[in-house]
Amino acid sequence: MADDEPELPLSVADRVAAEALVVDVEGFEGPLDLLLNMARTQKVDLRQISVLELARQYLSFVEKAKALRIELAADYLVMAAWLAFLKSRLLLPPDPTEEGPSGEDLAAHLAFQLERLQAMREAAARLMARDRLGKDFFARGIPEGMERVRKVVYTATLLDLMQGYARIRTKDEFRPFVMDRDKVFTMEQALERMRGMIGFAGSWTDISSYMPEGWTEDPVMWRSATAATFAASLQLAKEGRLEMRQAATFAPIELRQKKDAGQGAGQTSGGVLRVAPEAPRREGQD
Amino acid sequence: MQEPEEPAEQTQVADSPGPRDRRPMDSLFAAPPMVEQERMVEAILFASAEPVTIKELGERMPHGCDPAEALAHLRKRYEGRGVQVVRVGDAWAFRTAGDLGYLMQRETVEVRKLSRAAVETLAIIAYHQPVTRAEIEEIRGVAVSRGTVDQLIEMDWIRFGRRRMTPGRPVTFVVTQNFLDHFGLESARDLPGLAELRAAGLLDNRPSPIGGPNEEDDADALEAGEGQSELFED
Amino acid sequence: MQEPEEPAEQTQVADSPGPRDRRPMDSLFAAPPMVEQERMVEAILFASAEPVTIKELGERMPHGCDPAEALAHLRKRYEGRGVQVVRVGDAWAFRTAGDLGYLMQRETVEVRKLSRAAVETLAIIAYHQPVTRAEIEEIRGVAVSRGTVDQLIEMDWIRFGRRRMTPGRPVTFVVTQNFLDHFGLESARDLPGLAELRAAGLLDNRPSPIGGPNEEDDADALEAGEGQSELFED
Repeated sequence: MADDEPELPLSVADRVAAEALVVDVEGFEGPLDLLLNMARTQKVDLRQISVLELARQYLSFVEKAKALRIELAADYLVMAAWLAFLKSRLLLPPDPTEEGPSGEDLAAHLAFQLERLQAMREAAARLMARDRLGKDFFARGIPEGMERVRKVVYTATLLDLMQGYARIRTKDEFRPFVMDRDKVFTMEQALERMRGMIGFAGSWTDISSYMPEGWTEDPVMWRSATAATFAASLQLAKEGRLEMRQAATFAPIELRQKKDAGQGAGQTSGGVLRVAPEAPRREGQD
Repeated sequence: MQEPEEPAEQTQVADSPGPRDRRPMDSLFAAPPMVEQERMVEAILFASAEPVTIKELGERMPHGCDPAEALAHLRKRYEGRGVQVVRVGDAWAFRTAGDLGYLMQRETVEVRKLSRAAVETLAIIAYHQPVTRAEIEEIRGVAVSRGTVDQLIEMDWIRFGRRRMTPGRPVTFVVTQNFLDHFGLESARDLPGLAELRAAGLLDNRPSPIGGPNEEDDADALEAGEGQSELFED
Repeated sequence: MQEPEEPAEQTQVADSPGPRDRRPMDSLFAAPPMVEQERMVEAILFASAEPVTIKELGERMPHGCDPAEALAHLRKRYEGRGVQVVRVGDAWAFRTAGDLGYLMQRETVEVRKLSRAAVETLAIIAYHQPVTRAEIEEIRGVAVSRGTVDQLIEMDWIRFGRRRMTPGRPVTFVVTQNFLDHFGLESARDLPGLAELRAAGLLDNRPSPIGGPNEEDDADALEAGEGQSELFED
């Protein structure tokens, strides 16, 4: 195969190498790897290799691969095209009108790339040949791991302390804040109470007599019960169950059962509410 | 960090001569000097994943070595050092010196609020000291758990005071200087009374239904004044 | 059945003093004598299979200690011994002396055999760091497979470095402390032959004169000139 290269007589070794390359194209990691391998066949310092020679070698390799119908990856062909270009640059006398780097510059860079790749391979080999942890030297076999100690620090402020003390000494009054409901007499409660009582109120009675027992001493409770009772009275009057009257502003409010009460909703308009025109609600507000 | 590298696959590294090849001494030659043997024992004990017996040392060291003697030298060398050669069963290993164990612990400190029971107990002791457990329980209205008292003692906020000269000679509790420091108090007498707390807006201002807790408190304070003086005697 | 978050009372352990309590020196007092500090560093380094930084030493030793000085003493003490204090990046560790590796066959960790691509990629990262994937590819003249990088990352021999401030902000790779530890290197500066390679200009990322086979890397290559020199700045 190598003998159809008249202008470039190859030694036997070169031919063997070239053949090996063709057969073993899969064994190379890309064109640069292949070029480096070819460069080594020149048996000179990579800095002195003939890039022209290298380009020829590579191009003939690609030719042979084609002849053998070996599929070459695209980058092998890109490299071939680039090397063909480089070769022409190196062979032709430099054209002073042409822009861009000279053939020598390009060649020098390729030589640099090859040298650098070679250097990295040697560095890798040296690295892997070093004494290595777990093989040549060793770490502690029974590492004493860091023990995690969880330490809980308790803290309290003077305020905590004082409030704690106050809590004990005022146990009965100290409690979480909630809306105080125990001194509130609701309208529902008042309604319930009055519904039960109104049936017995045949004649006018003061509204205060409907106040729940025990709610008249404490002023807070008294206010709440009064308001609820008054509101409940209004509701019952609206329902037509009772009648209300007030003689004058601030005069006592009186209630009595509506005579025909109890006849249901149809009677709603029959409720009579007689009050003094001015500010009747004062009573309930307070 | 070696673990992740060790996975199955085909393994053994091929890029250097087998370890045996570097063995400096052959069994045909004299045993290495004792200093060298000591180095060997040192390295083996260090790297081994478990304690190593004299017998195993012997098997691993070049022929003619005296692992027992080398070990004895090594033990001596590590005397008083940060790590020690210790015996584990009939084997030997390096261990951190006992007094440096605390270096091997990483503390995570978690700050928690003192429990309500502890705060209340502490408060009672502070306001009523010296006070017995029975008295604390009477004031709190619930039993005081042993854990609470232990915790406060451990925190160095309370300590035992004198025994009460009453039947059973019960032990009393008082607060410590550390307690005063922590709460920024000159003395336990400086603890504010309830009236002051209230005046400072630190307490709910609701009037108490039954009696005045304030007066009660004052009475305590009076009585406590004399008790607390004990704190400063000892 | 109580909730585990039950009040402090029960959880508090009262029966053993906290580890700190055993610490012989308090920060209020002078630092322990240097001999003692040396013991501490010895114990900490011995205990850890991983290298420990000066900072970590300082954090674990009592206040006022000088871990760097203690370490220097310790290093000296172990010179020529079966185990050595070695530097790994900015951390320190005990490792068995290299010449005794043959005794440790039993401990040998089998390292996954790396492919040639992985070994070369690793070397390129080590010698050219921080280096982008494009630069690695330019040097090797072939694409770097994802698997290769993944494998090296998984072994914790390489990691991502800073992004390069060039168009596309490519990520860079650097070697790890674990890499240094594995190969017994004090720092990436101690890589074998680094100085010669630099002197020969082989670590320069020489830009390709236009039209090279790897034109797409030019942008990176130009700026990458700093290469390993960055290593010496920080």
